[in-house]
Order: sequence, then structure tokens, then C-alpha cells
Amino acid sequence: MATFDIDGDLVRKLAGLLDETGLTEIEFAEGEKSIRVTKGGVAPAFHMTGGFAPGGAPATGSDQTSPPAALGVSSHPGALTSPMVGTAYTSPEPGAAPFVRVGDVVKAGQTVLIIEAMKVMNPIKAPKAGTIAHVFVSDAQPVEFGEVLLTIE
Amino acid sequence: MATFDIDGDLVRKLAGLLDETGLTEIEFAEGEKSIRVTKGGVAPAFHMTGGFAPGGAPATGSDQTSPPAALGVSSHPGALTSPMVGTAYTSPEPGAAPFVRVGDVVKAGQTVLIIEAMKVMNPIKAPKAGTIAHVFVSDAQPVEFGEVLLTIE
Amino acid sequence: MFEKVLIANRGEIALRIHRACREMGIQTVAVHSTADADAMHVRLADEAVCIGPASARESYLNIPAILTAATITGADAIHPGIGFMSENAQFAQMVEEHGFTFIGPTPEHIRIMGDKVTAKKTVLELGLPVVPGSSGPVDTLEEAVEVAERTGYPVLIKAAAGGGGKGMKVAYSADQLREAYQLARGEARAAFGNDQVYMERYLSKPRHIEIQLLGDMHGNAVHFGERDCSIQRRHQKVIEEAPSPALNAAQRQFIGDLAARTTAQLGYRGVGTMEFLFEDGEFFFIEMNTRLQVEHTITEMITSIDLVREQIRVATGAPLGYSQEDIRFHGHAIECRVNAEHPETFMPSPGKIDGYHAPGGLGVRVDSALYDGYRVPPHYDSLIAKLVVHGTTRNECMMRLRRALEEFVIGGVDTSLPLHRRIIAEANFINGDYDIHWLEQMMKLR
Amino acid sequence: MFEKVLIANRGEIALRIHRACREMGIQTVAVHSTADADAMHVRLADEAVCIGPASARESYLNIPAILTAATITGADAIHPGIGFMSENAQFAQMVEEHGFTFIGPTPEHIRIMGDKVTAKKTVLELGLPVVPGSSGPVDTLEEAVEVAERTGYPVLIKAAAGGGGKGMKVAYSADQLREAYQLARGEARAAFGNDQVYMERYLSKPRHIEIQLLGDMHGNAVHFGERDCSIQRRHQKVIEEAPSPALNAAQRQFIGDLAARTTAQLGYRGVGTMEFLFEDGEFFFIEMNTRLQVEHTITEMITSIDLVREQIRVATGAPLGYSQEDIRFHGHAIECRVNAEHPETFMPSPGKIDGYHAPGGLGVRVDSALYDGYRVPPHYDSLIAKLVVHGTTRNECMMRLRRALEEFVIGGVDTSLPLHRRIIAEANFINGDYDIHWLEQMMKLR
Repeated sequence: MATFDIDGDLVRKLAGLLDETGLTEIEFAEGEKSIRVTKGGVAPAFHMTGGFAPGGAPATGSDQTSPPAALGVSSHPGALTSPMVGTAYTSPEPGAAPFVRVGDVVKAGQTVLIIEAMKVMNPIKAPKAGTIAHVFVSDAQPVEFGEVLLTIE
Repeated sequence: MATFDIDGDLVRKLAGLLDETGLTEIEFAEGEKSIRVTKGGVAPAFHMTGGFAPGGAPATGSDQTSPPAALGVSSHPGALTSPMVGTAYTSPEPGAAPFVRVGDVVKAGQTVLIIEAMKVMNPIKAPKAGTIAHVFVSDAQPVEFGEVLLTIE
Repeated sequence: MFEKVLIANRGEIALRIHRACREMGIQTVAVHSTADADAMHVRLADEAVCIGPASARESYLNIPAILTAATITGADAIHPGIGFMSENAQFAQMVEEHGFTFIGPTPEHIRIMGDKVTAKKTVLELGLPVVPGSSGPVDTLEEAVEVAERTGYPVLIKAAAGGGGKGMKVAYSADQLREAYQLARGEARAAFGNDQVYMERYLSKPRHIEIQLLGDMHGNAVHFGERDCSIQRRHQKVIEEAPSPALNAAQRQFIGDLAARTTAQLGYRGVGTMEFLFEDGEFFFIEMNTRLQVEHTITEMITSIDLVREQIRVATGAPLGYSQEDIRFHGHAIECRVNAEHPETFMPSPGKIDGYHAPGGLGVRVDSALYDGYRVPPHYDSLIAKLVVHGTTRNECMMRLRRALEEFVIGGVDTSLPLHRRIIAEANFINGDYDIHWLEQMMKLR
Repeated sequence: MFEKVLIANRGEIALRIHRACREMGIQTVAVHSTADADAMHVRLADEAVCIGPASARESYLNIPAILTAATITGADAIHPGIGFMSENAQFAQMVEEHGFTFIGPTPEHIRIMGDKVTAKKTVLELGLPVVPGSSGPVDTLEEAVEVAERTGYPVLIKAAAGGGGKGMKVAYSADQLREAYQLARGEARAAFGNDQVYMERYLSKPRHIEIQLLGDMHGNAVHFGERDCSIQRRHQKVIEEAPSPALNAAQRQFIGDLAARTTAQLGYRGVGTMEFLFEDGEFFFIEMNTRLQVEHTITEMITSIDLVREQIRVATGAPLGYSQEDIRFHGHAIECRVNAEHPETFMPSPGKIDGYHAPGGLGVRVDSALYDGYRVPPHYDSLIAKLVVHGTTRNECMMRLRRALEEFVIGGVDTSLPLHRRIIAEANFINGDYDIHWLEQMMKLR
């Protein structure tokens, strides 16, 4: 009551969590106590977002791909992003079983997809062991550089 | 209760934590007390203020007038603004004593200046009784519509 | 040459005039209302003087304030711009009486052209065609037949006391004349208690064609070709183009030469525009605007001539210095008038501009006093930008206009940009196949 | 005609190409690095593909990535823009091998002109003048005298192994030749351990004059007049103008016709530019750029011809469709290259644009991919805007440029706008009296 004890360590911990998670605000309350920390804040002003109205350009021209969804997970720690522009193949050859399915357990270095560029088939390998949590590309789908292909958890 | 005790050290501590952690806001509440500190906050958007660099246009082309100073007092309750564009005269004729000087006590309706427009001399009258606190125009000075001529307190 | 010009106007046209002055090495004085203290031309001008409150009557239409501002700033000349004082003969006269040059025609020419009846009579005497009709009321059917044979069919019979379409009837042939005449009189009597009627040739789908003119003080006059301003809504021009897709070379030369010759005969000085209705190969004079027009820009694009500069030059007394043959036309130009208004309801939309990005690149010109963060005041005209596009052919021009309209961003207020995007996609517009009723008809069809 | 063109470039030139395509009804594919995801041409293009990280080597110079992007988007043709892959013969060849059209010349022409020695030899054989000089090392004073008599004075003697001005001497007359020759050899020996020297005519204050050319696949070629690009700093063009204030009509026609004829003889297709040094009435070929140039804009302004459109048209195999006589020149144009750099130290200044307002009005064109809030990435060229101004005369053009520079606002980064404002106020610039060393000398004088 008399004192107003600020727990510096707690603030530091929350700041660390903000950094780690990419959040911009954490609010915490327990009984009579509450704490809120924010970072960054201010929403960017207009700056043409969504301007240049007609003919606006979504990615890759493919209807199959879902870049908005994929975009959100690009910071996911288990996200595997495309190292090149090309066409993704989910199985070694047409009609064959896919390299991986959601729920599969993979080893580090295991081929999970193929990306064709310049008529060359480039095997894409799992960077770490884990379980396939999500596959964002379908067979024969064009992918951009940096696009999230799948996540391993 | 009666007093509102601001704990300067606490604020300093929180400010230090903001710096240290890179946060922009900390809010903390305990019981009846709460404190919130923020830093940085909203940067104003540019909006061209001060743009259009060269040849920028100050008022009236007169060197004598001081519109920035006058501008600041335009909201002064005793400010008398010019009802027209024209040339202000502080005395009835060249060489004569001025209508009013700073410190003079004036009655409502008393002529304090003349503004010439279209060769017509328009007497400018005090809108209320009071003491002349400041005269912003000098004799034969061009004035804009809305420019503060003097203040009466 | 003038040393200092006072610009007695606001908005994009004030900026337009400032630019011309600046490029001629002339200093500028911006006069403005309190509502326009942050306007772009006020910021750019060499000097600025606040002349009154937001109300135009007390500022931009306030003759004593404008003249006083010219006096205290030591201006040599006053440019009235478009609207406001630009066609006020009394203002022009007072400007000159106070020892300033009025950048425009003589008060007499403003007065003559300001009165529709006098204007028509004047140009008719000089050989310009006007819509033919009765010289007064037509009181008998026999007289009506005579008039119709003289003017040609179709003819319009309209109530002398009329308005709003009441007591107006069209006869397409002699067969229809009796019935139309009697119906018109009957309707006129019922509607206005007065069955007097006039008659004139009926133009069912005319185009609005106007000729840009320039005369000097030495009896010379030239034309800069025509503009087609038929895309209108409630008599307000929306899109203009030059040259007109409806005229052939012979018609173009005929009306241009005739208008220029008439201008010289009038002894007219400065820029001016003669407006005509055009139907079935015939031109009919409507009126002459004794000032710069909003759409002067498209003429500039196809001639490369700065009309405001020329206007200022002849106001100094300089002779034209070139003849009709020296004026060359190249390519095609279209202007879209962008208003701060809803593109469908046309509700005015003043307010703060939140995001402004003008299109650029080859052949694209934007005349606008907007900037990001500017507040469009509610007190004045809603015109906020003119998008003017040039191409070597009409097709190139239209394609360029399309892409420029795609790039134009004006945030924070409603604008007519969507209307323009819609109009230029219409087959009739693309084919150049429209008259002065087309836009309103198109909008009703939705 | 192509249905879809992939633009293998970034910045204002990618936007320029997008605009031309859009105006031709061609769909566009923007390829971009991760650093350019928010670029204006990416936002405006019909499709956009991220092809690599910020590093140009891994994105804009990444041939497999560009070709793959063309494949997955189904593009018909690839426009290489300026810089990056635009003069890479191997890229041009691979583009065609993969079944796309390369919007540019044949790989062979790129290769020939990419090698300075081969280029000079080739055009010399076709009758173009090059800087005269010795065909190899000059080993004796007698030989030096012979060469000097053939090339004319002044002559430059320069070390074969040279560089940085060491071993370079100028002789203005036969009297000075012996001493200059011996000094040059001595310096060359001391500096490089090799006293072999070459000789060529010394140009002390040449102008950089270049001719804009266009050839089709049917053996036709035309020129679009010259550009004067002598305002340079460290061999970077800063301001260009067309026509050159230094050429008379006869010189203009001579070099234009010669360059066009040579282009036709080469069988060259697409746009290209032959660059010359010009001194005392003589032209000397330096090199040919087998691509669009940054400053193509000023040629467009004085001819009203869209050079990117023409470039795309001839790439489809279309014939020119006009001859030299059909190309008309009107007025004068100047371009200022606005860089994101400090106007005095020339330190690059990438960062976030905070306030952007381009000048408008008659005769003003801005080619820029900037917008308010855009972040100029640190990875690429610092060119952020081209201010291009046209006037009916050089004087009108300069006055207009001055007022446009006054209106141009780019906040948040340092720009070269202040440098441009300074250059155009210099008497030498106003008089058109400058050579390729002028700007550097002017800046040293401060």
C-alpha cells in the first residue's frame, strides 16, 4: 500500500517475451495487481496501403496458393520457406504418394518437397526433425522465393 | 488521500526500464494505485507542413509587421483584429499624436486606429473598455484581414 | 512585362496562374480567405494577403478588398482566373481605373458577351450562325409554318413564359406542326396562364464544341482549335477532349477560321472561348466566355502553347508574334475534372485529404492544389484536380488515361474518380459517339 | 502483340515499363526481391513474383529465378529495363532459348557493343568517326610525329599500362611533342615499370552527345535526335537536355543521319543509343548502349513518341511504320536525375519517405516509384525520381524547370534536389556553355 513496488525483473521478462513472440502488448492482472507493457504501438499511417486501386497485384497469379495464410506463419519457428521461385511438387512423380503428409514424423535432411526451376528438380529437405504440422502448397503449384511451404513442429 | 503524491523516483525507475527494454509503455496497478508511463508515442505525419520550400510566402510583404507574434495572440480575449485588408494608421494625420499608446485606458467605441482601403479612411473602434496592452501595428503599415492590431485588457 | 501580378482566385486555377507567372519571372501575390490560409498557391506565392472570411462574397468577390490588396502589395496587374470576378465588367473597369492592368478583355467586351441576347445579336451581325428561330412570339399557325420553313425541321415550340419543359413541343415535319403548335399553346396557357410561344430549330442530340481564341491589342486574333465538351451532367462539363472525334478536317477549319475572324472583327483582346452546339454538320453559336476556361489545358497539350502565358503577354500590350499557320496541332488530349463529391450521388465531400498520389509518366499532367493533409474547405467549388492526358492518337490517349486513373490516389474525401473510370470504359465514349445528353442518359440506365 | 510481359527490373524504370505495357493492353509481371515487396511497380503490376533476397546477385541478376518466374506466370516476353540484365548477352540468349521474346537487340549485337574494342572497330568500318590515334604502341619519336600529324593536335600520349593520370601527357603542337613523349615514357617506366605508350587526339573539353536510335527486324532504322548529357559527375549523368544547345542544324542532321544509317547497316533491332564526344564541330564515337537509357524521357518529350512502346512493338516483329521524315521535333526538354543522396557529399541516403509531393502542371513530367511512406532500400541504385520538363523554347523549359524544382517535395531522405536547383542557376548552364568536366570543376570552386 504505502510502497508501490515495481518488479523490474518482471518487466524485463515481459519485454523479453514481447521480443520473442513478436507481440506488441502484454497485459497481466492478478488479484489487485496488474501490469501492462507495450512495444512499437502506433499503427502506421495511411501510406498508400491498399492504394493504386485497380489491377492490384496478388502473388504468383496462382489460384491454388494461399499467400495471406502462409504470410502469417512466415515467422513460425518451424516454417520451411522456399529457397527459390519455381514449381513445387509434393510427390516424386505424378500419381505417386506424397513425400510427406500432415502428421508425418520427419528426420532432419529428409526430402519433403521438390521445387522445379529451369527444368531442374531441387529436393527440399527438412531442416530439422519433427512432425509435419501443415503443408501450404499443393502439387504443381508455383511458389515465390520466401513463401512458406510447410511447418514442422 | 488529500494529497496526490507523485513518486518521482518511481517514474525515473520506470523511465529507465523503458529505455533498457525498448518498450514504449508500462502500466502498473496495485490496489487503488496505478501508474502508466509511455515513451515516443505517435510521430506526427508529415503533411507538407513547411514544404514547398523556396519562395515561401509570409504575409503582406511588409518588413515592419510581425505576423508570427500577432498570430499567437489572435485568440487573446482582448485582441482586436482587422476587419479588412488595408493600410493601418495609428494617428489621425501624419505627425499627429497617436490615437492610443500602450497603457492608455480606452472606452468602448473609442477610435484606436484608422484603416485605409480604397482611399476610404475607416475608423477602428475599441470593442470594449480597458487598457491598451499591446499595439502590433506601426503607422502606415499594410494589414491583412483578421490580423491582430492591438490588445485591450 | 509585369513585375508583380495579383491572383484574384483560389484552388487549382490560382496555382495554374502562379506557375505561369513564376515561369515568366513575375512575382505573385495570392489573396485568400481565412479558409484558404493553408492553400498551396498561398504557400507558393511570393506574397499572400488574407482579404476576408471564408464566405466568397466577403473575400473572393470583395472588390474593395482585392483592390486594396493590390495597392498595398504594389501589384502591376490582376489576374481574375475563372469564376468569381473573371466575367464581372464592373470589376474589370475598377481594376483599370485604379491603375492596374486587368488580365482579360475590355469591360465592354465582357459586358457585350455577358448578355446572351446582345452577344447573339453581335456575333450574328458578324456572320456567326446561331440557332435559327422566330424573332419574337409566333401568334398564328400560318406564322408558325413560315418560321418552320425558314428554320428547317425539326422545330421546337416553347412557351415565352416557360421553363421546366412545360409548353415545349417538337415537330419533326410540317404534318406534325399544327398539333404540336396547338398543344404547346394549350400547355403554356394551362401552366403559365400565358399562351405566347416562340419557335426555334430543335437540336435533339447536339455536341458542345468550343473554339479557343486569343486576340492581342493590335487587331490580331488566332484560334487554337476546338474542344469537345459534350460529356456533361446538369450543364457541368465532366470530361473534355481535343480535337473533337465528331469533326472532320473541313468542319474544323471552317469553324476555327470563322471564330478567329469574328474575334479579330470584335477587336477582342486576351483569351476567350466561343461555344457552339454542333449537330448534323452545322454549328450554332451559344455564347462567348470572355476568360480562361477550366479545360484550356487540353488545348495546351495539343499545341504545346501555354495559354496563361499568352494571356499575360497580350495583357502587357505585346503583339501575338505568330499567325494562324504557326499554330501546329499534335496528338489528342483528354481532361477529367475530379471533384470532391460522391461519384454516384454527387454529394459534395469536403474534408481532410488523407493520402494523395498523383499519376506521373509520359503524357500525364495533373493540375491540382491538393496535398496530403490539405483540408478541402466546404465553402467553394468542388473541383479539386484536373487529370489531363496526351497521346499521339486518340486511342493512345484513352489507354494512357485509363492507366493514369488507375494510379491516381486521393484519400479522405469522396471523389469523382470512380465516375471517370466508369465513363472511359463505356463503348460510346471509346467510339467518340456521344452528345450533351449522353452522360445523363447513361447514368439513368443503371 | 504480347499478352503478358515480365519486367525484369525495379524502381522507376520498372514502373515506366509497366505503364507502357498497361497502355498497350499488355498484362505485366513484376519480379522483385524481398526488399522490394512494397515497391510501386509491384503493387501496380497484374502479377508479382518474389524471386530472391535483397541482394541483386540473388534476385535481379539471378537468371534461373527470372526465367522460372516467366515460366510459372506464362509470360510471352521479358523486358530487361536498364542496368541489371539489360546488356547481358547470355541472358538475352537464354531468354530466347527458353521460348520467350527478349525485348531488346539480338545477343550478337549486345556482345559486339559490349566489347569496347570490337564496337569501335565495327562502327569504324561502317564509317563512324572514332577518336583518332595510333593503332598500337608508339615506340619512337619519329613514329609519334607521324601519328600526331595524322590525328592532329593536341595529342595525348598515355601509358599502355596506365591509369590514374600517370604517364599521360598532352602536346598542343609539334614543338611540345618531343618533350611530352619523353616525359610520358619516363613516367610510365617509373610508375608501371613499362614505358610503352599509345597516342590519340586529345579532347580537352568535349561534350557528351548521344543519338537515340530505333531499328526494326526489317532493316529499317530511324533516329530521334540527340541528347546532351555533358552535366556529369564521376561519369554519372546528372542533367540531360534535348536538343543540345551546342549543335547547329547541320551538325544535328549530319550525326543523326549517320548514326541511323549505321544502325540500319548493323541490322540492329530495338532501341539503342550511340554516344559521342563532340568538340570543335567534330564527333567521335565512344560506345553504343544496346538498351533503353534513363534519359530516354527527354527524347519522348520533344517527339511525343513513347519509346518503350516502340521498343515493345518492334520486339513483336512489327515494322517501324514511319520514316525519318515523319519524326518531328518540337520544343526543348531537360531531365534532372534525383538521387537519394546528400547534395554535397553524395553520401547515399536510403530510408523512409516522409512527405512526397511531385510538381505538376503544363510541361512537367515526373517518373518516380516513390510514394509517401515508401522505404528506399539501401541495396540498389540511388535514383529515385526523374523530373522531366518540356518547353517550347530552351528558356521556357529552364524557367519551368526552376518552378518545378521549387514545388518538388521529398521528405525523409537527403536528395540531390538542392544540387539541381543550384546547377540551373549557374550562368554557364543557363547559357548552355558546359562540357563533361564543367560540373566537377564548378563543385570544386566552392
